[in-house]
Amino acid sequence: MKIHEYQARELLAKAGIAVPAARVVESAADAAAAFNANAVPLQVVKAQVFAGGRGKAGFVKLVKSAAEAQTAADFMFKNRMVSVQTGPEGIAVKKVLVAAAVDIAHEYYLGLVLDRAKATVSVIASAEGGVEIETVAHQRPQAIIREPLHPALGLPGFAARRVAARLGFTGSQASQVAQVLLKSAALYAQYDCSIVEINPLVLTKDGKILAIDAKINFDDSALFRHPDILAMADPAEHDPLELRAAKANLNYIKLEGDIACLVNGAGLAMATMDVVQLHGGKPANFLDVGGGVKPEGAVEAFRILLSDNKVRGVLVNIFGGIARCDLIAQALIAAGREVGFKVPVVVRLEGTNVQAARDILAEARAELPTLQSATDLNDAAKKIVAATT
Amino acid sequence: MKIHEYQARELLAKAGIAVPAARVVESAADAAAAFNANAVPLQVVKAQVFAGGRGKAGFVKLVKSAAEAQTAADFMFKNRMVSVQTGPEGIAVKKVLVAAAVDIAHEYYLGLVLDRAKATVSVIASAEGGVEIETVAHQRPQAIIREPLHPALGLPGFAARRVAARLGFTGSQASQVAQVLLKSAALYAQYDCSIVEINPLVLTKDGKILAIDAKINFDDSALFRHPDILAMADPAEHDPLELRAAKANLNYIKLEGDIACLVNGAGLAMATMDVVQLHGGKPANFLDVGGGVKPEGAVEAFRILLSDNKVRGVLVNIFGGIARCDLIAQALIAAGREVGFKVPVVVRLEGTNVQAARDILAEARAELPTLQSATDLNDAAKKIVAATT
Amino acid sequence: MSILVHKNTRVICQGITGGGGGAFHTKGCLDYGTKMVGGTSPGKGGTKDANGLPIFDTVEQARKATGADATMIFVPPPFAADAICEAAAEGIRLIVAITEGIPVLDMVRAKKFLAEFGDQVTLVGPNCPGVITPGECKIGIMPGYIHTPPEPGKRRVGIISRSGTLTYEAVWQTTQLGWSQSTCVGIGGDPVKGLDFVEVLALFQADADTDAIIMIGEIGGTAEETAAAYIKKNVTKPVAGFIAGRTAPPGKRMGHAGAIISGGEGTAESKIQAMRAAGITVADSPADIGHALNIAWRG
Amino acid sequence: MSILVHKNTRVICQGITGGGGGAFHTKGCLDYGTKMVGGTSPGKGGTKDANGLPIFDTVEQARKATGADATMIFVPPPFAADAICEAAAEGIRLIVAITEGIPVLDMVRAKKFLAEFGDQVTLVGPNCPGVITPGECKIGIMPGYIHTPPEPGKRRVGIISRSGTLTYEAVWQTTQLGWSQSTCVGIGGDPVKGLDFVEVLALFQADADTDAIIMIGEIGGTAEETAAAYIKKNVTKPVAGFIAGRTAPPGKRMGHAGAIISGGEGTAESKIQAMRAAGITVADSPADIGHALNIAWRG
Repeated sequence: MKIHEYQARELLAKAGIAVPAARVVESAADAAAAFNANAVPLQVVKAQVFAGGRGKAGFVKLVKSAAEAQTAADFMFKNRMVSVQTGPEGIAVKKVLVAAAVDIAHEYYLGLVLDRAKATVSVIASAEGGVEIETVAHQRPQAIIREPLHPALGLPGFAARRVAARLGFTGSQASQVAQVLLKSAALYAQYDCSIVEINPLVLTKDGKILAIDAKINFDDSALFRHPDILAMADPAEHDPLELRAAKANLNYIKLEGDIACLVNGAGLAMATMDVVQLHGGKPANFLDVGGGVKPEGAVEAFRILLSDNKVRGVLVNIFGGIARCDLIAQALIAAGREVGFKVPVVVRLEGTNVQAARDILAEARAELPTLQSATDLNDAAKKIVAATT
Repeated sequence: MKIHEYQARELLAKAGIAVPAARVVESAADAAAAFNANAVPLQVVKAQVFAGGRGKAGFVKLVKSAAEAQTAADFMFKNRMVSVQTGPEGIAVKKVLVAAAVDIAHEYYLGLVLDRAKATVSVIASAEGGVEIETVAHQRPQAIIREPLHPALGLPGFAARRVAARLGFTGSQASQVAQVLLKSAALYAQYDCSIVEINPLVLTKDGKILAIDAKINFDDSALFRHPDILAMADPAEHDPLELRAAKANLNYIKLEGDIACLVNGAGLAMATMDVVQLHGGKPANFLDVGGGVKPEGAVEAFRILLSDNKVRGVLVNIFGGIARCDLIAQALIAAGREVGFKVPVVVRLEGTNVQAARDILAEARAELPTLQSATDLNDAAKKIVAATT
Repeated sequence: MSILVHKNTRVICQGITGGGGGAFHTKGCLDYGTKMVGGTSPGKGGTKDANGLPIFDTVEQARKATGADATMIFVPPPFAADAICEAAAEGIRLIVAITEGIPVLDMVRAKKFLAEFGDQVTLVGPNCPGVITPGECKIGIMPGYIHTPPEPGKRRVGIISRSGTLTYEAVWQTTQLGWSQSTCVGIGGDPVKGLDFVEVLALFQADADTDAIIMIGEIGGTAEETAAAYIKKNVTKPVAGFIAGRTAPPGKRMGHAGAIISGGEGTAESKIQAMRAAGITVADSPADIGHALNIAWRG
Repeated sequence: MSILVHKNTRVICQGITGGGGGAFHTKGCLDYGTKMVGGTSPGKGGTKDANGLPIFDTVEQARKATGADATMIFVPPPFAADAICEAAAEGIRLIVAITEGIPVLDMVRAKKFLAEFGDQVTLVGPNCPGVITPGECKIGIMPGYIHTPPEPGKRRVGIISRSGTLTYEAVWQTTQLGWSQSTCVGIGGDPVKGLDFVEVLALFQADADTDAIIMIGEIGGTAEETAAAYIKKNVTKPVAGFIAGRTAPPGKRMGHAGAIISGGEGTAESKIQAMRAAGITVADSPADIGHALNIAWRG
């Protein structure tokens, strides 16, 4: 789960990490008021959206007066932000952050993420902050400091001090940076984060250590024990179909193509997209119905697929394990009765209860005129691509 | 550091462990009111003192009415409690607990203490609760269940369930007992305890799991990070001289004898008591002035020793390491000037700056007429015993 | 022979009564011929499941009563990591954790806990289909009938996969092509897990009754790259492979946490390149995994 | 020869600038001839101490610059366990922790952390006087002059003790009686600590230049009983001993946490009995420890 920058800042501040004064507002007029309340001469107005590329898109603006703050916020609220991460249609801005700008002496990067290979969370730090850490990692790997946490004991104090020293900090600034790291690590563990990133952490010209921008994501699997975090979720940032799928326990991601896919298992779902593309088609979505799918869930899956009006065909690929083929066949028929399949449907079934499923489909043949069966995955992909071009 | 039973109950309750309804009061009249407020027919009035042996001394009483509660409390407030643990002079009772009595089906013991050999905290549990666990451990060691905590991860859930199962619990009671264990272990870690003991934990006749009596002690070395716990300390339970010594960072324990000892180092202080006793004397105290003792602290040490009017002689035994012999010699002279040594003083010095110390004492010979020097520990013990008998 | 499990493996199911699939799949494993000997379900000790298997409150009791040496875990996510630790602490040799959705930090701690038992215990999963040695022992949720037990004349393939249903695809293709399977191991898609490719590859390389290997990976992480390097250095048997997610858009989370591409690490291309450089025959289409194995077999 | 430290041991002091004794005792060790090579004090890196030794912010920096292989820790109690872990993580071979008053649970966790380094690192203390090989290397707070370096004709005794000042007593008595000391190890009085009697006994038994052993214990715990059993089985050199706290009243805490008697465990009587049963000559009076060693020596 993702949260907005302003929410991440609040979590950092609550954990005792210093952030510049800031206010989050939902109107241009409030942005002007926020500027006055912050009461420093130079401030920054930042659109609160999940997508990156805000700066280039003009959705991060330095302002010197309440009027400028209002103008900047007004622009952000009235225009959709378009960046490489949003797609051409862009996204609407609902909130902006008005924050005190600071006089920066140097920018650093501090992050905590899982290191899969070491099976533990690791600190990533760099004295080259303020830019994409992936770029630094790629171009100058020696500028990246890694400090794995102890899997059971967390980040030891000395390890935090070691990172601060390697970043070049000395004196009381070193211990301030070590404290930022220790508090970030505690935050990561406390809330089951999947990333805690402060970029940049800055040293100001008057010697202060401040977190300027922050990104915090959470482990979806652990949200059950963090109702306070769950309450911070912003549904406006999600595709309505994706939200609807999530409610039905379906793992659905909308994509740009026109061939809808319904598959069980994430790996097989990705492989199905791959094989569609290999045969010249373009998948309209990723959809893993999961092992424990119930009849109603499977019908809802078809409803969601068909409500994407770009869809020109449906490929069903089920290799039954936990999921049962017969249940999917029944859902297909139910969906046909309810919403009707105007587009071609290619079905490939294998695994648990496959014979029962084939019998069910054979019996309902007349109800599903656009239905074709496939013998294997290549056959299925070929047929759906052929039927939709 | 120790706390009272009522304070331990409060900590357990805050941690989510069920305890019977109870109120702590400081007057007999309030005891009657507490009985009425608890509003159950059978209750128990318990003196809140650190010393054990309350039951036998008549300071734990079952009562059936507010009047009986008042009478019982009145007795406790008006009489000093004398048990094997208090010494003949007994101790005054300042608070009593008026608690709902429960219908007990079975009594269990649950405790968490440090296992030195394993270098981790360990659960100690027994289905033979309500009695001294040391007695059970001695007579029926097979009735004791031990479950060491993981040093870094604490008590795993399964280990708590395993203890509950070994105690004979099944069904939902097993998971309740496991929860009590997990919460106790969390409490131990949260507050740096040195013991958390629930004795008895009871299964009531109506199937409830309740903590009836609890003892929680804390690691003195960790109190610096638990101001809330430190605030629970009851100075009334400590000897005034011991409190005064603690303020001066002196490790002082008052004993029954008449030969005061001033020593540096806990081991040497115990050994000094041993050698005094070996030569027929009786030490009046244990006193370790510690390595980092300052001049004022050393003088205060002499003041404390001499303000015990049982003292008939003083033995000073310093083997200077961190502690410097010359500083002790100066303190001796300063104390002599301030309070005067009416009793014999035997001094044995060795180690850091011993020659300077001897010179100082030789020079001040006239000021300390009762002073004798000793060549070694046996000599010192012989001389002080001879001088005081 | 085979790896990890065989006809004498004695299996309990932790979470045998739960709605997480424990009851359903215990029956499935029994039906396949697995020596299921009991299960655990805290609070239900002393009863029996629908198949007549004894249920215990703790693994300690189950192990004492049944002599189980393996476990299949269906315990719900909030308690599953603890169940894994319990099995390890009680001396269970093989832990197959099916449960999906265990918090990552729970697994970080559990894996540390397990590390203290060294070679005494092996974890497969979590979030995996399980392990099967066809004809002998199935621990997990895979449909049994798609597998082919080894028999004279049938080449025997060992299969390792991060993806459940994609494993079935590979199994089914090899069966269709007239191969048999020595053992199939679904290592699961979670970022922190038990056996990874390398450990299973080592087992298959050492197993006299495995003739060739199929390895199925997906985008995210660098386990496939590491495995490819290992294969280049240590594996002499023919290996075919497939990587799912070639066409997944970057930054989108596809199903399990395994499938996030971040930066230059863990893309399908980098994996496929590394695998081909290690001499592995990588199928372009998931429909051609069996075909790729035949190519690898011919060398 | 000797154990643990010798004339080439290169020592840093963690907490070299602190009021905890780091500055004072760094000078003491230097004066004795110890190869003190630097120290750490977070926030003061780049400066020098009164003796001209370089000060660093971290042990990583100190070790790189000085090649230290041992450390003496005077870091204040709230940070001392972390300092111990830091030294271990940076590859320091011998950690001597002088600091008194470290929270017990901090040491429980630190000891676990150290355990992961196996034989690579040895911890002495905390709450101990330190280690000295007379004439070669002193790491700690003991007065140097009471010790006697081995020389031809002088018997060499290894001394182990839980109590600081009582160790000096034993050292002094052996010096007075014309013995020398191979190495003296104050293992400290805390309930959770590094080396215990048994490990040091093993080192002394194996050390060709240790002729006899003195072991000084105190009430509380069962380490002396365990050590006695170990001696009976493994130690062939003469051993003398003393147990402090024979007359301490039960239930009172005398100085360090080591000295609590609870139940039947860890009384002076049980320790003395166990030691005598193991053939150790136990002195009744702390003034007679040297005397007891002479008796043990004569067999």
